[in-house]
Amino acid sequence: MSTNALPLSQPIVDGPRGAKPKRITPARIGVYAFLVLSALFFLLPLWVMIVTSLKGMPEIRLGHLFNWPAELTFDPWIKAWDTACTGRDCNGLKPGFWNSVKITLLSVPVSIVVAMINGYALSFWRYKGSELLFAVLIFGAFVPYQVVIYPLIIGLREVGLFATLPGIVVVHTIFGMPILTLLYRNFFASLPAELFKAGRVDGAGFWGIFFRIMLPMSVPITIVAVILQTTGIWNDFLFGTVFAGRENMPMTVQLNNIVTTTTGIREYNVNMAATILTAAVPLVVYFVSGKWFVRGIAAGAVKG
Amino acid sequence: MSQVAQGGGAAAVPASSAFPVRRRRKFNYQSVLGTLPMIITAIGVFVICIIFSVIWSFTNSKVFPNFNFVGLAQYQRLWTTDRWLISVQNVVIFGALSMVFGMVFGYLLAVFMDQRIKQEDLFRSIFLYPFAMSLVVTGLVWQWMFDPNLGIQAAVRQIGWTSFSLAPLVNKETALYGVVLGGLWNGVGVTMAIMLAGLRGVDAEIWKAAKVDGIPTWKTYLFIVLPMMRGAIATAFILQLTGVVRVFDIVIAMTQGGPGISTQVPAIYVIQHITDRANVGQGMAAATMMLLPVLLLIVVQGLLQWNAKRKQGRA
Amino acid sequence: MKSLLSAVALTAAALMSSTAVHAADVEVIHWWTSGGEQAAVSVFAREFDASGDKWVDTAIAGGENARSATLQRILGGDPPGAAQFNPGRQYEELIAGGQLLDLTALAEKEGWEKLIRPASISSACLVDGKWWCVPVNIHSWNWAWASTAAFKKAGVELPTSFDDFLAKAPKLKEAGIIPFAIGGESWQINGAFGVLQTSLLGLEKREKILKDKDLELAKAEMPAVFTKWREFKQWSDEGAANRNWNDTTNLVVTDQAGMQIMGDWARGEFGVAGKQPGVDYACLALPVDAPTVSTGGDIFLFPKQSDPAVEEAQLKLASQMISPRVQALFNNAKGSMPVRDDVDMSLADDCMKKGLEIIKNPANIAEDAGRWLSNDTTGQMNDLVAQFWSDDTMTVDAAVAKYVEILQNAD
Amino acid sequence: MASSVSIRDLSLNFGNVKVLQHLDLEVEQGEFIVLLGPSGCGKSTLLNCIAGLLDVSDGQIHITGKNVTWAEPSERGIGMVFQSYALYPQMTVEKNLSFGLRVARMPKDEIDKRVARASEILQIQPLLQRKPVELSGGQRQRVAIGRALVRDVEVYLFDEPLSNLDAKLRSDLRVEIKRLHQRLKNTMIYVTHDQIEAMTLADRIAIMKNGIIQQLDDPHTIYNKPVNLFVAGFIGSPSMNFINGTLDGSNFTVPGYGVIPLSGYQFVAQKNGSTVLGIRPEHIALGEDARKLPVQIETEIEIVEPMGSDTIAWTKIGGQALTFRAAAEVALAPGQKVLIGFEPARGSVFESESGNRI
Repeated sequence: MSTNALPLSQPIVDGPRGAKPKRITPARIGVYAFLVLSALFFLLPLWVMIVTSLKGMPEIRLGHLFNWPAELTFDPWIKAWDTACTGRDCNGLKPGFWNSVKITLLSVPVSIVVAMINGYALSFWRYKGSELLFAVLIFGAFVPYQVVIYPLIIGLREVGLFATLPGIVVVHTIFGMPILTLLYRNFFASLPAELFKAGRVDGAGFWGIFFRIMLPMSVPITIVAVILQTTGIWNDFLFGTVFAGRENMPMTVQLNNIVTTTTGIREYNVNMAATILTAAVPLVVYFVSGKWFVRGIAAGAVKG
Repeated sequence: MSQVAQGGGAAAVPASSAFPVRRRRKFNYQSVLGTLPMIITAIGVFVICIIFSVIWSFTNSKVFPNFNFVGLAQYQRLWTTDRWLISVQNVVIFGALSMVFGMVFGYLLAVFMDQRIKQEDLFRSIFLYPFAMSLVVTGLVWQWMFDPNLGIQAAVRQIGWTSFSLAPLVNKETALYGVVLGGLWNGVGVTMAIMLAGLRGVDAEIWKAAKVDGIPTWKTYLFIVLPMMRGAIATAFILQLTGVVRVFDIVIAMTQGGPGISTQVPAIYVIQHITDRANVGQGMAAATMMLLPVLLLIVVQGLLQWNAKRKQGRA
Repeated sequence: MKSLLSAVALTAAALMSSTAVHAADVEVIHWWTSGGEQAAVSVFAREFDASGDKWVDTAIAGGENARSATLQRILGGDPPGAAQFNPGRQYEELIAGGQLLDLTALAEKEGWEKLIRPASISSACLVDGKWWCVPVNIHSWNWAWASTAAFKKAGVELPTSFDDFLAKAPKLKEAGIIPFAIGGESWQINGAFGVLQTSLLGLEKREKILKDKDLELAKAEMPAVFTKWREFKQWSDEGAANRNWNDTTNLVVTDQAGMQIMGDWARGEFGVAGKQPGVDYACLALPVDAPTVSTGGDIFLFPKQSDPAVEEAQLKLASQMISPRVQALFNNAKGSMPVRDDVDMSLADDCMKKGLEIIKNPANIAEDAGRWLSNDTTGQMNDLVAQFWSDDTMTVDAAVAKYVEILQNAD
Repeated sequence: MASSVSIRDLSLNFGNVKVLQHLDLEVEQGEFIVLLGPSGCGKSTLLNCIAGLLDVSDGQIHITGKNVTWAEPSERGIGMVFQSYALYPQMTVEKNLSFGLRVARMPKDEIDKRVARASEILQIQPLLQRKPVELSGGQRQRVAIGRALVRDVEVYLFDEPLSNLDAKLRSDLRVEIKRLHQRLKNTMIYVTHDQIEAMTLADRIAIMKNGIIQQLDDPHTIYNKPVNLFVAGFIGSPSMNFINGTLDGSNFTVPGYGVIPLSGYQFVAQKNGSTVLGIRPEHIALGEDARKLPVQIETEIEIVEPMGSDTIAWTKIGGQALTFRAAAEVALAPGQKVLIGFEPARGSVFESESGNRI
């Protein structure tokens, strides 16, 4: 190729022509520097948790918080999952895991469906007082959970749901309601009202429009709701101890039993492994569906 | 289509047709039925609970609630208790700092994420994942990171920088800031996601207009786009505010309110009093005080909205 | 491997117990989740299961969490069969509300009132002539734990008094040792403060202040306690603010710290680490010149049940818990003192034996302040002492004034 | 002819705001009525009331002889087409069309028949299996019309159906709607703010302002005999010239110009005093044509706007602006002196104060 002989810098024509060259500008470097530094800040604790959970206790005592384990061990993970003691039982986190799965699988759909209907009704089928109810609900989002525990215990006792699986589902539905209803109300309010009118002209009623028109349209926001609820319910400790009943104690109760007590040296490696194991389900949910999370929020939650 | 009209015609005219109502407000019984869980929750749980909380705050309830009224004694004690005063001060500082920094950092991250960067998915996941951790776990991890003998400080000193100091939790002047940092780590990702969604929702023509007008990118973000994101900001604001008012777990996990009582917050005060300290009356008085500003906020917001609607209606 | 074996053993035991005819299940809520505690609670469980009934274990870490759960379960109409509490006034309302099983008949039959010593232990359960709970052990706060190696490294002898310790602290510090180990939780700070108070004032004045609420005496005597307490603070380390009690004890176990003031449950930490009393560490009953024992500990309540079979099982459990055999097994495992004297504690280490000697003389008994003060009042004192500890700008006068105010308003 | 839609004494209030006030409207069977007016005049609100999507505060609505004031939208025998199409995004075109029929549990073969017919009429057969996002704006609006068609009802309601389309599509679809009306001969009520749509489509136009129908007439009458200043100004482009002056008998005096005799104008009422003379730009003739007309004015051209098909020229009469429409071929230039003229009989005279035609 004869062009090789030409110095590259030699202009072929006068002035710029063709595609503008993509240059690495200082601004671009700045963008990435900021993002990478931020990412480090967010990743650091996770890194520490992971490496610590793979170290033996003697190595942990040496410090070197951030170092990769000199001697890799998976024992803490096995112990956390299978044999760590949570009271008299030494079965690790395992039994609680399945309880948490049970509670989450039941509570997430129920709480979301209820909130969805609320948001739908508040957007399209307002009735006298519905706005006031909504205001009360939003107010409820600020009430410290513990304040309502006593009345709630009495209420659930009266209907025979205290310390049962349906009981804990009801409790999660109640406390998920304010934010989820807000989410769905904003979403439905952002849909064109004509769609609703068209449905009514077509003869669909409250439930017809809900199930056949609105429900299929609310997939994006429902992903957001599922993510928020799964995280919230999976991580719940307070309601689990009070309302789930002994047979249904969630994983977080066992995590608490493992993490907050030990004789002698705290087994940081087991604690860390247990912590990661407990957080695993919501973590997976986030990593898998993070993309849809932003899209779902964009689909309605941000429209004032 | 006459058959449809006839088919439902009779049923459609409700019983109220018996008298010649000219002004009729349709009662959507299905809507009421559908929102029955909300009605029960709003009235049965929140309204009743709040009413009882307020009532019990005027009693000397101990382990269990009772109705021996003692007037304002609980409030008197509350507002002369150092710990409560510090708690109130702390929640204000904590709230202001975490909301301001949360919003600023969240918006910055969103703006930087919006630069058509490579690996957007990866960065987003990294910023979001802490939210999947419970606040208790967040607190535990950061407590450990800040442990002067085990955490970051020790690690940095080990590599030679022996005067390095980063252990905010052990000092009563700085402990609260350590908690704020832990909270930010947990929650900024969600603010970022909301802000990013808001950014993506801004009309592309705004950008073109700004570019043609020669407005620098940062100015466009700050002065043009940001004010357009009212919805996103409001959503992030409410989400953060509910966290701030109820802040509890993370403080317990990180400092247990210490050193001393320097990082106490109102929610811990309430909870301790209605449980282990067995003074439900005192706890409820504190809870009532906690709800007051929120109630005020909602009433003001409601009035503003009502007023705006009325004005709009007139025009 | 070991865990596998134990799992097999457990399964086998479970199978066997399920084939045995058991009369009733009794659910027990407790907060004994750590290694040593768990071994101790297993004594109760094994004994109970062996008798044909079934111990259903609900462990909830943290006394506050566990006690709250019990109260909430009672309120929710789903009370546990038995629940751990600390002696105090928290269950007064349960008694008044008729929510607890009356153990009087059993107690009279077995003569608990005569067996249990000291009297202040039985008074926690014996209210107006009726028995409402079973005390299972005695824990004394009034101990200090010192590392022999640490003091040796600093080139000084073990301390003989608080002033002596404060005099030797600079030497320890020079040797790179944390002189005074303490954790940041407010109950640790207030507990150690209480020991200091007992030691400086003596039992009589302490009782006058805390039980009789003698405000004038408090005004006169408390400044000295607060002043001394501030002296201790300067010999603690900066990590103190954020440490739970067993991590703190571990500093003494590993000779990184000189001394810790902590209840006798700390002994277990030394034991687990294989340390010998008198050789590796010293246990000082406080005050050193006139040692006392405080009567903290654990009790079990038996909330009322609807099923008579369960009630019968509850009574059986209560009877077992206080029987000499179980008392011996349990307290040896737990590292606490039994509530009765006729118990074989020959396996106990020197420190416990020391305590068992002291407890014999009623004059040495420092009654647990929790018997006199409500949790509310104790909590307020915790807050005050923790605040004073962390805030050097708070004057002694201000602290004393607050202290007196809390006493004055105590219910 | 039988009355198809009959609105009697209809009022609607939102709180204190009166959106519709004591409104009466009789629509005959097969008639194409256009509700025309500026935004906020209540025309869409009225349509929503007819559809049953808004609950009225007072009055009655009858459709095909039945009182449907309180009936559900689907029971009123109406079909409706919306501005934003309002197609159900998750359903195919076919499902969109058949949704209402399926809700009404109609037999499947009947549904198929109706969908086939509607899609044949609108020529959307190839689109039946597509989702709305895969359609262009024009196609979407056809589907939206089709959704109304399958209902096979007496009355079709259109709520600004063409407003979201570009100019070319809009005129195409306009013709199509006209053709549809001619073919189906159903009653159609059509809301728009576009006067060309109104003029071209309507049998009668109802011009609305502030919740009140100002004039209800055929397009010709609306154009030539507007009942008040509002209607006169709203219809026509460029809009009607309004010349302020005083009337004495049939002599109209324009200050700064002189007297214009209004001979030949048919007064509906005789009122002297402050008056407005309205004359459409296209009714003003130029040059030789003007010499034949009763009123002739000498004036000077100020601005010339060539439109292609014709030219709009701006001039003045006694200091008041006056525009006229001239043929495109006529050469006009600013500053040019011209003679213009008109016939008073083609003008309109309004009382200044009330704005009503006299």
